Amino acid sequence: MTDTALLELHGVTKSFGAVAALVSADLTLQAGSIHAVIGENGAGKSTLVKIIGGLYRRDGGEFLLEGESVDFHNTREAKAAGIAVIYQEPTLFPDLSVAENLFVGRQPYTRFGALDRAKMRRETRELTQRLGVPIDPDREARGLSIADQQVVEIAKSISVGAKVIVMDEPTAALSGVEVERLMGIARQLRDEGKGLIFISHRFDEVFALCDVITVMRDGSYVATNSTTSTTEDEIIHQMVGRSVDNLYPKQDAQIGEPVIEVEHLTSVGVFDDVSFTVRSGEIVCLAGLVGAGRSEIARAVFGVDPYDSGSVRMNGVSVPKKNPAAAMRLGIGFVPEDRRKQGLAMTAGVQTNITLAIREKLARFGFIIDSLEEPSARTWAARLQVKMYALDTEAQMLSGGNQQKVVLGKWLATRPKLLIVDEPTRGIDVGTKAEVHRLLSELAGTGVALLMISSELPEVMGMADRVLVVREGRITAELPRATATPQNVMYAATHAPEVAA
Amino acid sequence: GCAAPTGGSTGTDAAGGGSLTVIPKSLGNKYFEASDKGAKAAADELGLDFSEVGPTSTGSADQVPFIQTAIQTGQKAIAIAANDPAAVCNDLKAAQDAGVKVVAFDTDTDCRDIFINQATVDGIAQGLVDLTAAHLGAEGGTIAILSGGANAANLNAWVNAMTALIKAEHPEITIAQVAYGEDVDQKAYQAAQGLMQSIPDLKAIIAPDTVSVKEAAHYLSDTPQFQGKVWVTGLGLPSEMATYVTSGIIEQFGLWNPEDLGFLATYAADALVQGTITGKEGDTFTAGKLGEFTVGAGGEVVLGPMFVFDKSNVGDFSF
Amino acid sequence: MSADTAGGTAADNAAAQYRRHGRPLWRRLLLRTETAIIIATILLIVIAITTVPYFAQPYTYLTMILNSAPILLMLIPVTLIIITGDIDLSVGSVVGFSSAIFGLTYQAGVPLSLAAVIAIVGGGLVGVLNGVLVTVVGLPSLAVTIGTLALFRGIAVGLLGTTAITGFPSDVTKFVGAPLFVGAPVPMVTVAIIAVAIAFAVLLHFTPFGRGVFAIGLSAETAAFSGVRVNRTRLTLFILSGLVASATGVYYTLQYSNAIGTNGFGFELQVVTAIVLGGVSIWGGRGTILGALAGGVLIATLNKTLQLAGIGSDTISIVTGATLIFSVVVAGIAGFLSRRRRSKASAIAAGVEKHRALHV
Amino acid sequence: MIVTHTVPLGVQRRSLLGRIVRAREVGLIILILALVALTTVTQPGFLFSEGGWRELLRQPTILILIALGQAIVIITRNIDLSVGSTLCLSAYAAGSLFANVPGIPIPLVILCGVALGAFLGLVNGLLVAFLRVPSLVITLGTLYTYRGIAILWIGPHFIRSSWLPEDYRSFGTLQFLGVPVLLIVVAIIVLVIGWLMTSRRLGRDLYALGSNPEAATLFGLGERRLTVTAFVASGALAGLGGLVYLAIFATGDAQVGTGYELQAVAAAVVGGVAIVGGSGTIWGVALGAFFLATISNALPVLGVPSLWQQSIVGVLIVGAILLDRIVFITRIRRAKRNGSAS
Ligand SMILES: Nc1ncnc2c1ncn2[C@@H]1O[C@H](COP(=O)(O)OP(=O)(O)OP(=O)(O)O)[C@@H](O)[C@H]1O
Ligand SMILES: Nc1ncnc2c1ncn2[C@@H]1O[C@H](COP(=O)(O)OP(=O)(O)OP(=O)(O)O)[C@@H](O)[C@H]1O
Ligand SMILES: [Mg+2]
Ligand SMILES: [Mg+2]
Repeated sequence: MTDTALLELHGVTKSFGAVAALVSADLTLQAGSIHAVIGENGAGKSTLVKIIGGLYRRDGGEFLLEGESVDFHNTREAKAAGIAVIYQEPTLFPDLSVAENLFVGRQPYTRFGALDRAKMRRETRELTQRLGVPIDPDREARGLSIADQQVVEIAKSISVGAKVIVMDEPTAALSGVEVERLMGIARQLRDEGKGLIFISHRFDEVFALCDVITVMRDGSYVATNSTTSTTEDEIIHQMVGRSVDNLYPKQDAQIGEPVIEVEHLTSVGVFDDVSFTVRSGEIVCLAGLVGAGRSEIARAVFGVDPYDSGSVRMNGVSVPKKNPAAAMRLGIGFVPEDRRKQGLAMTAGVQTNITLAIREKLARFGFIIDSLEEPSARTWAARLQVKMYALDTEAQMLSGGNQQKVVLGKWLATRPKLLIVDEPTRGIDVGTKAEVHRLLSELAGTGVALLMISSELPEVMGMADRVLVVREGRITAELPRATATPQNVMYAATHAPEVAA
Repeated sequence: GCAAPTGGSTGTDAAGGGSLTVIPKSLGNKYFEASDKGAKAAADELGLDFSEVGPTSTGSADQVPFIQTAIQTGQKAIAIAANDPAAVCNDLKAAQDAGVKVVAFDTDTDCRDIFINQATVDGIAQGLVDLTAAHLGAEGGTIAILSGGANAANLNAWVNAMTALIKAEHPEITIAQVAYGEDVDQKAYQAAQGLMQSIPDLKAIIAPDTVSVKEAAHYLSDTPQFQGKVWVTGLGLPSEMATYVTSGIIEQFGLWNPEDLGFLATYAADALVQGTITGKEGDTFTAGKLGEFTVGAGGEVVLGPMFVFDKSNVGDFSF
Repeated sequence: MSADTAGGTAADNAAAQYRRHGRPLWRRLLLRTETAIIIATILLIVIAITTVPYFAQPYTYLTMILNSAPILLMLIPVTLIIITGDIDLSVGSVVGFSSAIFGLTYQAGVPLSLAAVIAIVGGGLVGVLNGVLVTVVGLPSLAVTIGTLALFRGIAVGLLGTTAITGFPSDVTKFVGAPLFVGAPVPMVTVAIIAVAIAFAVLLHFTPFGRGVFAIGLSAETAAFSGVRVNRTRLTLFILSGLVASATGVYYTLQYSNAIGTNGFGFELQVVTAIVLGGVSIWGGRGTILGALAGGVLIATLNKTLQLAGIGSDTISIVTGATLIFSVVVAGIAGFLSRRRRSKASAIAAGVEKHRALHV
Repeated sequence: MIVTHTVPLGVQRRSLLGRIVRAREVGLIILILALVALTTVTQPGFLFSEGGWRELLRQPTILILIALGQAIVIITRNIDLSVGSTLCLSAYAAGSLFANVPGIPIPLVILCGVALGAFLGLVNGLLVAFLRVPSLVITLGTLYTYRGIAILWIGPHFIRSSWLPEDYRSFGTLQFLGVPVLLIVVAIIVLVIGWLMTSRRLGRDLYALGSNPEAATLFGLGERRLTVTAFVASGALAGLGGLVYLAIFATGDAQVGTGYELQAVAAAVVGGVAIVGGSGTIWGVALGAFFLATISNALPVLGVPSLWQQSIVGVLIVGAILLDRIVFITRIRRAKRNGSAS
């Protein structure tokens, strides 16, 4: 296979009822290369991936695999043809062991006709070791960190001997270290002559990892550039059709009185003696590695998780434990990290989602009807420029970025005094990202206190007035904007407290 | 179960006469299938428009819709064996108000013109207790009663009568326990097992219910260790009991002819419709081959004494 | 993808561009199970009136409602429970349980009304037990209520034993079964059914609480993150269900002037049948009180029609089952076709939703 | 249940689940032994009499069979409420085969009974798999339909022990080395199915499907094939249950098996099958069924008044799942105290 590309797509189209997800998608993947596909939310990247993976069937266009035209009816056929797709949410079977997950559907048998668990165990251990991430093969998949789940998925695709490995936003839920690890694996696979398709909204990753970048916009192919011969700005321009001048439009706000005061918050085995305050107009970032327990802290403050000791006060009023409703009444808003499971009712309409958190506010004399909800749904959807067909479009039909916008709208609608945002830009394209950032700092400008959790250092640097570094459930450092350099943050996130302090 | 495999209802359009709806406790119950057979035979003799409908379950109110239907379809008479005399009362009253004659059979209810009793409560109690006492002889012993549904009015009446009778006339016999088989084979079987195992010196079981007596016999035949130790009798269907009687597991059991019961009920209904009787004491009417009957106290007509089956005759019956 | 908002069009005119609904009104109204069931019921009645002798009489409707009143009452709160993704199979036994308490207390000389109150409170306590086991302890409601189904039926049977308590004041029992007014085609209890139905319909469809109920069924976790008191709501619903079921028990006892332990036996499945027939998703998150009631009425009408047509109860149960399957099969086929258009993603979504299929 | 696990809880479960599952089977065995011991102490005949011993061992076989089928279905995140009606139909089918085809070989009849059950299961499976209709609704519908068909078909007739060939009837009481042959047969079936579920691809796929249907679809695991398989298995086992019923009771009418569906679900749940699918062992289910059956077997022997027996069954069902849950929670608590979060 010298000049025939490993995988070729030409003028592929796909539409869902009224929605044209792909108008004309092109992609040419060479063996032994890592190919980035980027584009705005809703540009059609995932749809393309799903067509390659055999989950959707294209409406039109060409699909060549090693020069042969193919047309997969289901994921099985695609797998058989040597295509492995790693979706953003890993699709493991939580009740099965890691080893079984690796071999599901093709488990080896002993000569007595029983599953050869020993063999599975052995190969699993080898594979995960080879990927540099040893995982106990007998451990249930349930509870594996997203990162580890992805490693399992990758191991799976290797062990089936896939030629093409597609990763749809694999890094979205990962922290720096884990991203590095993943990239290492990716390069290793490339050097073994496999073709990788890599989708991400993070330019640093794309430029660090990929050889070729294909840009899509509104379901159409825009351009393919070699990483070496292009620039970030050029790509962004291709993506959004304009230049995004400032990704972190931080406007300095009037920092006022403490809005929330958290003291000695402790939840045994999760986080320990956490104290901090956030002032009105201030943006405080919780930085740290995935798994550091930042979300858990946030969840405890908001009241979805319990905690064992400590106190939380909003404007001097103490916030009751384990009672989000009360927290909301006191002016706390919370954009959770997992928009699919915690932020949205995926099968409900956008309006239902936006007005869920303010249903009590909207009610008149304790009663609520559709016409009371519609206006605010409209306003907030529009203010965040959600791309959707109608107010009752199911959330699951929206692209990732638009889903996140709906969640933000839902919480902005509550007009919070303190807004906690957990990974607000996870899986969101540059354009939208800039919007979200502008939105958040505007919010701060209006005197709202912001507590932001992010695993993206640039974001932390760009947005925070103060950075709190969390490591293994403890706050190990507090760095004002001035001294919060990536080095300091990473150092504090990875070293024991006394050193950092 | 249901009336006939062909469907829940059978309608025969015979000329003249009135129309009669028979409502058994539940469809598919062997005992009532037999009585309905008799009823149908009588209806054909009398040229009544006959229909048999009923619930598939024995819930207290399950028969109500069929009474309502009978009223609406302008039936002349209803013959009913109530699962729950109280529950059907209101609707039976409504039927009477609507001019429908109500004949209760097998189980009495307050809201009827006449009650066709298979045998007097005392008659049945006497019969079963006599069988048992005769077997136990002078030294008597411990016995148990295995009834059917805990709420079956007629069963409870018989159980009470037997208890009273034994207290009064048979000091040598003591009733250790009254258990209930709930008309379910498995429950009755396990109940029988429970009685035989948990009552050390159990001499006899009286099962005044067709399912219970069958399963008691069944457990006995499965379990030689109790054969000859525990003596089982009760009210059973010859067709079901035959195997146990022929194999000697069971010596005697009682019943009446359910076909005759239905037959008599139908003639009584017709007599009521014709106005030959009103249901007051002393009225008399003839029920075809069964001869003449007189309405007794409380508008009760008694089919006759309990009939006792044994090796000699158990084979001769179709029900 | 209606609003092309690239470049940040002014928010308000973007807002103006959103359609309120994705599908035209007629499709939203006609292509839903509730409508289908209501139409089916009406059609059935029309056919029955024209073809089934004796059907077109007030007495038909009177008795029809009388016979189905207990189910119609009980299914109302259970509908809410199913919408949250839980299920309550204990309602039938609660009827027996409250019937027993009602009868025994009355027999013990307690005044009728007080006896009723005691019985209803008793049912409420069953609801508390179910609710606590499901929310506080975190057991699956299907398992819990199968257990309490056996338990409280057992207690009812045990309490009453062979006795059937019948001596209820005849004026009351008469009143309970009487038509609304002389010659009216509907009995007194209709008022109660409508009242309860309206109360719960308002609660479910027009209050923040109701919005929470749906949210829990759609995604319990999201609901919790949105300030819905998930467990409190579920507990409340189980208690309400217990209360209504026991009230039904009291009514049932009076209607047939008879308190026995087997009252209400097997009602639970009839209730669930009516509800799902009425288009309430057993997966939670979707459904209406109106639909559930329509389901109940359809079954009642079916029974009445077949009985008047002289068809036996064996055939009736076949028809009931077939109707239930047919209703979902039709919905299933509709979904199958629309999935064809809406692609597999929503099929997977359906799969996702299936996750909750048995989180009951 | 829809109680959501936050991450740390999830993390706990993983590390503990194995132990808990094992603990459950042990717990059930203890419960059963305790119950038998208690009953035997009060009534030695319960165990130490040829009749008692036999009933103790053979009465549970029916429930074990249908509970196994139920478990397989629940593991795929479905439910089958039609087993009772299915059992009834196949029992009567077998009975009338014996009656109407004199001298028909017993194995053939057994085959027919099982085949009928499998067919009824197939109907459920196809409806559920291809229309994506919730199994609870479909099987609720078939619960009524199959029962109605049974009543319509069987009508006034009933299986008379005289219909059955002597060999078949005696099979019910036949013993091998003092153990009822029925139990031996069922035990073998349990072992086979247990092996299929733990050590064969098919079994693991069934667990996988119930564990994460969405992933199963993405993976192309053959969701439909598996769903249908599960329901066919459930139907076939219910059919077999009918044949065992016939062997034990040598009788039966249109009401046979009424209410078995909930017993089967209860047995599966008590046996440790998570109603949300994906987990639970066949051994646990068999023990759960044995436990429930032994309760209703022992209570009459204990001399518990008939009328109070059902409430005790209820208490024990609730108690069993409650106990299991409490063990689970306390273990988590302890683990959390020890800070073994991750
Ligand atoms: N199953 C579906 N039904 C209807 N519309 C869909 C479906 N899947 C995707 N779409 C629409 O197709 C378009 C492309 O979606 P897609 O998920 O491919 O975007 P994306 O590039 O992956 O976005 P993101 O970067 O946020 O993941 C979006 O407008 C989305 O709303
Ligand atoms: N120990 C763990 N076991 C299983 N999953 C984990 C673990 N730690 C983290 N995760 C996964 O990673 C996600 C983030 O971890 P967590 O919320 O505990 O820390 P965090 O600092 O808030 O991470 P994030 O940066 O994602 O907010 C969790 O939502 C969970 O899905
Ligand atoms: Mg995407
Ligand atoms: Mg987090």
